[in-house]
Amino acid sequence: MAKIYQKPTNLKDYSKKSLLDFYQTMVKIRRFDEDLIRLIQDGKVSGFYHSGIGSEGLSAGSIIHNLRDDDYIFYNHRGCNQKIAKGVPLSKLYGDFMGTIEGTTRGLGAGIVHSADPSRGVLGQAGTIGSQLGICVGSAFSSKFRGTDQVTVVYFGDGAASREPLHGSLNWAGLYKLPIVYICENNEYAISCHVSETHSVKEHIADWAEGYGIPNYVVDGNDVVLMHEATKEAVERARRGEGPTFIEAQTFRHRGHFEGDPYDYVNPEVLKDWKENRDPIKNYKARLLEEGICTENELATLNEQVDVEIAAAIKKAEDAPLPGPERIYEGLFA
Amino acid sequence: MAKIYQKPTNLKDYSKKSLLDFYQTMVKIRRFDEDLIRLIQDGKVSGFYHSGIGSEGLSAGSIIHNLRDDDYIFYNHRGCNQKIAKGVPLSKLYGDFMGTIEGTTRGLGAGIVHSADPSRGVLGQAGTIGSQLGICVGSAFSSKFRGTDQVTVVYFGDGAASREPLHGSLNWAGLYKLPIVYICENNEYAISCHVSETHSVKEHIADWAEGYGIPNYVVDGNDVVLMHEATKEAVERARRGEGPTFIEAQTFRHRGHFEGDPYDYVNPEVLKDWKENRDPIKNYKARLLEEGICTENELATLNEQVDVEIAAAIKKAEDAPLPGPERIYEGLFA
Amino acid sequence: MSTISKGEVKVKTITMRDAILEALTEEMERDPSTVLFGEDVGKFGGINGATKGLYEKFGKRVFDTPITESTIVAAALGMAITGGLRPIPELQFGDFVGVAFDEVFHKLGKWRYMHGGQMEIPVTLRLPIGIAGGSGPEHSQSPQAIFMHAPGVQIAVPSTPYDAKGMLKTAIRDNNAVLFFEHKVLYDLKGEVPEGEYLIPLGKADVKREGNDVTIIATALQVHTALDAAKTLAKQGVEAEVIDPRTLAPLDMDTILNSVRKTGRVLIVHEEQKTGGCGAEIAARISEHALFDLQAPIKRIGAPDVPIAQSLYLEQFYRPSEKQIVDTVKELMEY
Amino acid sequence: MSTISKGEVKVKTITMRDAILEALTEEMERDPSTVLFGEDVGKFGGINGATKGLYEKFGKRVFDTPITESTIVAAALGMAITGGLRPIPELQFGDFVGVAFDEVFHKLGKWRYMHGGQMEIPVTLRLPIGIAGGSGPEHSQSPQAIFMHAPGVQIAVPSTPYDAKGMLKTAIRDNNAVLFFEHKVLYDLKGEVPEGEYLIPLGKADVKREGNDVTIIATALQVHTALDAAKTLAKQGVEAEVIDPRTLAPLDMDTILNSVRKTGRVLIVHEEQKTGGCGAEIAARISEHALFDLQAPIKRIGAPDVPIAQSLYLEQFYRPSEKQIVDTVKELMEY
Ligand SMILES: Cc1ncc(C[n+]2csc(CCOP(=O)(O)OP(=O)(O)O)c2C)c(N)n1
Ligand SMILES: Cc1ncc(C[n+]2csc(CCOP(=O)(O)OP(=O)(O)O)c2C)c(N)n1
Ligand SMILES: [Mg+2]
Ligand SMILES: [Mg+2]
Repeated sequence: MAKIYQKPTNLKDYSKKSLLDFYQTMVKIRRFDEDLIRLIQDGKVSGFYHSGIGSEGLSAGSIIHNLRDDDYIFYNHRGCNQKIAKGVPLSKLYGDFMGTIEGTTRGLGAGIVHSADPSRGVLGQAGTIGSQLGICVGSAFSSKFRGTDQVTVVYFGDGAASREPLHGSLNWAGLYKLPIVYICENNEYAISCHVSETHSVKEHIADWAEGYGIPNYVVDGNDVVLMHEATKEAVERARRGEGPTFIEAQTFRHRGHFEGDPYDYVNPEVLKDWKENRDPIKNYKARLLEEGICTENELATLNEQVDVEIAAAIKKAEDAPLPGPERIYEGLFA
Repeated sequence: MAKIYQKPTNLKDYSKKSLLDFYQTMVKIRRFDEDLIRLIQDGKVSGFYHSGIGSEGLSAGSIIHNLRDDDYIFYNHRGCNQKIAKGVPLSKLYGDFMGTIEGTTRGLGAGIVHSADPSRGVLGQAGTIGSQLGICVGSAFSSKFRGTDQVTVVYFGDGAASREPLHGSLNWAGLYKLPIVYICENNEYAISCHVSETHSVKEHIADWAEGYGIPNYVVDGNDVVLMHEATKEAVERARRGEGPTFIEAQTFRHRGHFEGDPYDYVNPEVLKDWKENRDPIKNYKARLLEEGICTENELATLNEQVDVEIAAAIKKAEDAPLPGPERIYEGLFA
Repeated sequence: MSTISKGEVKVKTITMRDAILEALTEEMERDPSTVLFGEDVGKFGGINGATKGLYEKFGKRVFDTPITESTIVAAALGMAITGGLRPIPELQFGDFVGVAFDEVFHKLGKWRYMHGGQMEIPVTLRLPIGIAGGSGPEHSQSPQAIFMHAPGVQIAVPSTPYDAKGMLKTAIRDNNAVLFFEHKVLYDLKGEVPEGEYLIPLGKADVKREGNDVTIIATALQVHTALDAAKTLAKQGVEAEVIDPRTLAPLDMDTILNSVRKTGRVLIVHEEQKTGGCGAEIAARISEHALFDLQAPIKRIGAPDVPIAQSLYLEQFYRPSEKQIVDTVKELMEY
Repeated sequence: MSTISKGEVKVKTITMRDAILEALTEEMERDPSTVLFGEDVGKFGGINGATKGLYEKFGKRVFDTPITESTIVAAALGMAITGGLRPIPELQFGDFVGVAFDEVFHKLGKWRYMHGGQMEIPVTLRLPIGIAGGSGPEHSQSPQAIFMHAPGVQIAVPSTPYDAKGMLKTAIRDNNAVLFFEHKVLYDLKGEVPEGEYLIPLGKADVKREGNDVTIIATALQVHTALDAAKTLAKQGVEAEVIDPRTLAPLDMDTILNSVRKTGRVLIVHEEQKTGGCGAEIAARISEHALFDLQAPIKRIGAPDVPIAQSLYLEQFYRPSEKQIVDTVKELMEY
C-alpha cells in the first residue's frame, strides 16, 4: 500500500541560503514555542497550549521554498509551526495568545487555533479538530475554478485523520482533482491514545488515501530536507492540475498533549529516543556541519537573530493594549 | 485492489428447498413492489417510494439461509427487499405505507424507511441516507460485547457510501473487529448522478475498505447464488469473530429513483440490457429450469402462493383502521 | 406565467419555484463569481426543480456533488474565504442541516468573527423545509428556529414568490452567511412578481394584512393560513394584523412591537414544534418590551412536540390549521 | 473529601467531579449492561478527570474511541436498540455536539417514536459545557437550549454535586435518551452529598432559595451567581427566590409558575447567548400562563449574541455577573 518515501537527499542541490532558511525557520518555531511556554508559566497566557516542539522539520520542510504567499494553508492545532513557516509575524501570534490588539484577531484572542493572516494564505482554523479537511476542498476548488495555480496544504494529526470528514474530503479532492496536499502529522498519539488503539489501517494511515486513487506516501517528518522534497513533488503535482497527494509525516511530541499533561502514557524509552536521536533540529544541524555547509558560528549567529526577533515580538505583543469590552461586539458581520 | 468475487456456483450444493426459497423470496419482493406501485398509482399510498425492482437477487441471496432472526440488519431505502427477505410480515409493511394500525409503527406510517421489527433483527432505518453506517457499529458492538455470534448486515447504496460516516464506521469496525457485513448496493446511480460523477475510487467502491485492512470484494449482485456465497463467507467470518467484510454488489434500478422520476438521465440501451439480460429473477429461473432443478409448473405454483400471500397482506393492511389523531402523542418516551 | 401591467410596473404571476429560479438566474448572470452546487442541482435541475436550466446556462458554475452535506457546507465556507467565490449551495432537505450542523452553526456563523473579522462569508445556503406529502420525521421539518441561537447567521423564511425573489437576490449579494429556508408547499404557490430588478432587505418584516384587534405573527406557509384565518375573523368582526417577519435573524422587532402596542393581543404561528420554535424568542421579547401593552396572554401555535409522523393522514394534525388560529384569536378576544 | 454526619444521614463534602464519578461507579456496579466510552475516557480518566479509575475497575466496559463524535453517538444508539446495552458516551466538549447533531437531535430523540415505539434508547450522553479559562468560541459554549426544540431528548443541567449525582444516576437508569450537560467550572465546586444511594427525578425544579419579591430562574453555574446576587439583594431588603429548573426537558413549569404568581417579577439568567437561550421558552410560557400575575416585564440575562472570544480578559464580559443580576432585579423592583 502506501509507499515509504525514502531516498538519499543531496544538500548540494540547494543554495546555502535555502539550507540555512530551513535551519533558521526550525529554530524560530522552537524558540517561539519555548518562550510561549514560559509566558504560560508566568501566567501571561491563558487557555490550553499544545506544544509543537519536536515537529519543526515537518512544517519548515513542507512550507519553506515550496509555498508562495498566495498558497493556502490550514494549520494544525499543534504549535504555531506552520503559521510561522508561512510567515505570519511572530508579534501577531504572541498578540493572539496574550489577547492584545497586536494579535491577528485584534484583541479577541486566539489560542492554538483562530489566528489568521489571509494575506499570507493563512485562512484560519477550526476548533473541531479535522474540520479543516472539509474546508480545504473549498479553497482548493476556488483556486482551480479561478484558473490559478495556487495550492492548498492542509495539516492534521493522526487523530484528526480518524474523523468522518476525511472521507468527504478525499472523495471531493480526488473527484475534482483539487490542488490539495494533505499532510498528516502522525505523532502516534491523539491525546492519550496511540494510533494502534484507535486506527484500523492496513499498514499506514496513508493507506486510507489509496482507495481514492490519491497518490500517497509515508515520510520521516523529522528529516527537514526529505520532507521538503516529498512535499515539493506533491505541490508541483497540484500546480500542474494533477490533483491531490496524501503525505503521512512521522514525528513525535516532545511534550504532553497540552501544557500540564502528565504525559505518563508514553514509554519513557521511546520518548528519549525521539528526543535524543530523532530531533529534527539537532540532526539537521549536525548534518549541516558534517557536510561543511556552514560553521557553528554561523548557526549561532542565526540563533541570535531569532532570539532578537522573538524578544522584539514578545515586547511588541505585550506592549499593545488589551481591547475594551466593546471589542466583542465588533466584526460579527461584514 | 478489490478483487472480483467470481466463481462457478454449483446448484447441487443446495437442497431443492433452498434453491426454491431463493426464487420465491425474489418473486415475493418483486410482487410486493409492483403492487405497492399500483397502490401509489391508485392514490392509496403517499410519500415517495424508491422501487427496488431489479435488485431482488442481492437481498434474497445475502439474507436467505445466511441470517438468523437474531441477526441484525439495517436495510437500504430502495424497495422493501431486505425487510421482506428478513421475514417482516408483508401486511405490516403495507400497513406502514398505508398508515393503518397494521403497520409496524402502528399507524404512524412509514415509507421507504422507519419500518422496524426488532423480533426479526430489523432495527429500523434513518432518513438521512448512510446514517446506518454509524448505527450498525453499535449493534455489532453489542453482540460482540455480549459474547453472542450475532451478525449485523448493513445495506447502503453507492451514493450513501460517499457520505462521511463511512469512514468512522469502517474504522471502528476494523479496529474492534466487529461482526459487520457491509453490503454496498451499487446500482451506479444516486438519484441522477452516475458514480463516475461523484466517486473518486481507484477502481471500485470496495477499494475504500482496503486501506482499513477490511476484506473486500465486488460481486454480481444480480446472481442470487453467487451473492449468497459471497455473503456466506463474510457472515461466517463475522461469526468466527474475525471482523467485518465489505461487499460491493453490482446491480441496476429498473425504475427511476422515485416513482415519478422521468428517469431520462440513463442511457436507454444500458437500461434495456440490465432488464433483458441481467434480470436476477429471469436469469435464475432460466437456470433452475435449465439445470433441471424444477419444472415451470412448480415455479408457477410458487408464484401463485406469493400472489395469494400478497393479496391477503394488502387486504389485511387496508382493512385495518387509520389511527386516531391521539396516536401522534403516543410512544415518544418509554 | 401570466404577465399583466399594474400601473407603471409590469407584474407577472409566477410560482415561488420560478421566482427562486429567476433570482438565481439574475444573480448568476450579474456576478461571475457565483457558483451553485449540491446534490442533483445540475442536469437534473434539483429535486424541487428550483435550479432547472441553470447548468445548461452556466456550465461549470453549476455542479452536482457527492452526497456529503457536511463537505458541501464546509466547501462553501472554504470557497468564500478565499475572497474569490460567492457560493450558493443547496441541501436537498433542510432537515439535513443536522449532518452539516457544525459547519453551519459554528463555521458559517463564526469564522469571520473568530478570526478577527478578516474574512467575508458570502454564502447563501438553500434549505427546503416543511410538512409536505407524507415525508415523515426527517424530511418534513422546519429547523430554522434553532439558528436564531447561532451568532453570525442570517435566517430568511420567505412566504411569497415576491419575497422569495427579492430576498434571495439580497442574500446572494450579502457578504455574510444567509440560511434561506424554502417551504416545499410554497414552491407551487403563485403570486405577483414585478418585471425587472428589485431587492428586499434582510431584517424588514412585512405587514401582510393590517388590523387593529389582534397581531398574528406567522412564518412561511403559516402566513397563508393566518391570512385565511384573518378573512374568516373579519367576517366575525375581528380585524387581525398579520405580520410576516420574513427574516428571523435579523428580527424586525420594531414592526412587531408597533403592532402589539396597537392591538394588545398576540398570536404567533409557526409550523416547527411549539417548544423552542421562533415563537419562543418572539414572545420573550414582547414580554420584555411591551408587557404593559398586552391585554391578553401571548399565545403560540406550533406543531406538537413530537416527531412528524410519516402518515399523510396524521401529518395534517401537525400543521397549524385555520380553525386553530381562529379559535385561539377568539380566546384572546375574550380578555 | 470530608465526611460529617447531619442528623441521621451522613453527608460528605465533595466536588461535582467526584459526585459524577460516584454516580458512574455506582451505576456501573449496579448494572453490568452499562458501557462507558469516548475519547480518552479510559486509562487517561477523561480530559476532565470525571472517569478516572473506571477503566481499572470495569475493564472492557470502559473504552477509548477514535475521534469520531458522530460515530460515538450513532454507536450508542445502535448499542441501545439491541436491548442489550446501556451506553454512557462522553463528548470531550459539549460544543462538539455539533458534529454529532443529526445523531443527537434526530436519532436519539426520534428513533423510538418513528419506529412505532418498539425500541428503547437508554443512552446518557455526557457533555461538558461553559466558559472556562479562555477556551474560545468552540470550547466554551452551552448548547443545551437548542435541544429543547428536539422531541424525545431529555436535558439535564445540574448545578451542584448533590444534583449532579442524583440526576446522573436517574439518567443512566432511564430508558430514554438524556443529554447530561456538566459546566466545567462546576467540576471543582464542592458541595454536600449524602452517603448512600439517592436519586433525583428528571423534571423536578429545585428552589435553591426562597423569597417573595422576585423570581430568578437560573441554570448551571449561574445558579451560584444568582444565589450570590440574592444575598446581596437581601442586604438591600429584596428577597429573591432562586429556582434551578435542573432539567430543561422535561421542564417543571409548575414550580416556576407558582413562584411567579407569588413574586410577580421574573429574571431568567443563563450563560448561553440570550437569543434562543432557554430563557426564551421559559419567558414565553410565563407570558402565556401567568401574564396577569406579572408586575414587571420579564427580563433575561444571557451571553451577548456573538461568539465567545478566546481572550481570558474578554470572556468575563460574556458570563452574566452578580452585578448585572442585582442591577436588573432592582430595575424590576421599580415597577
Ligand atoms: C471534533 C473534536 N473532537 C475532539 C477534540 C479534542 N481534541 C483536541 S486535540 C485532540 C487530539 C488530536 O490528536 P491528533 O490529531 O493526533 O493531533 P496531535 O494533538 O497529536 O498533534 C482532541 C481529541 C476537538 N478539538 N475536536
Ligand atoms: C443525508 C442525506 N442526503 C441526501 C438524501 C436524499 N437522498 C435520498 S436517496 C438519495 C440517493 C441515494 O443514492 P444511493 O445511495 O446510491 O441509493 P439508491 O437510491 O441508488 O438505491 C439521496 C441523495 C438523504 N435522504 N439523506
Ligand atoms: Mg497525534
Ligand atoms: Mg445508487
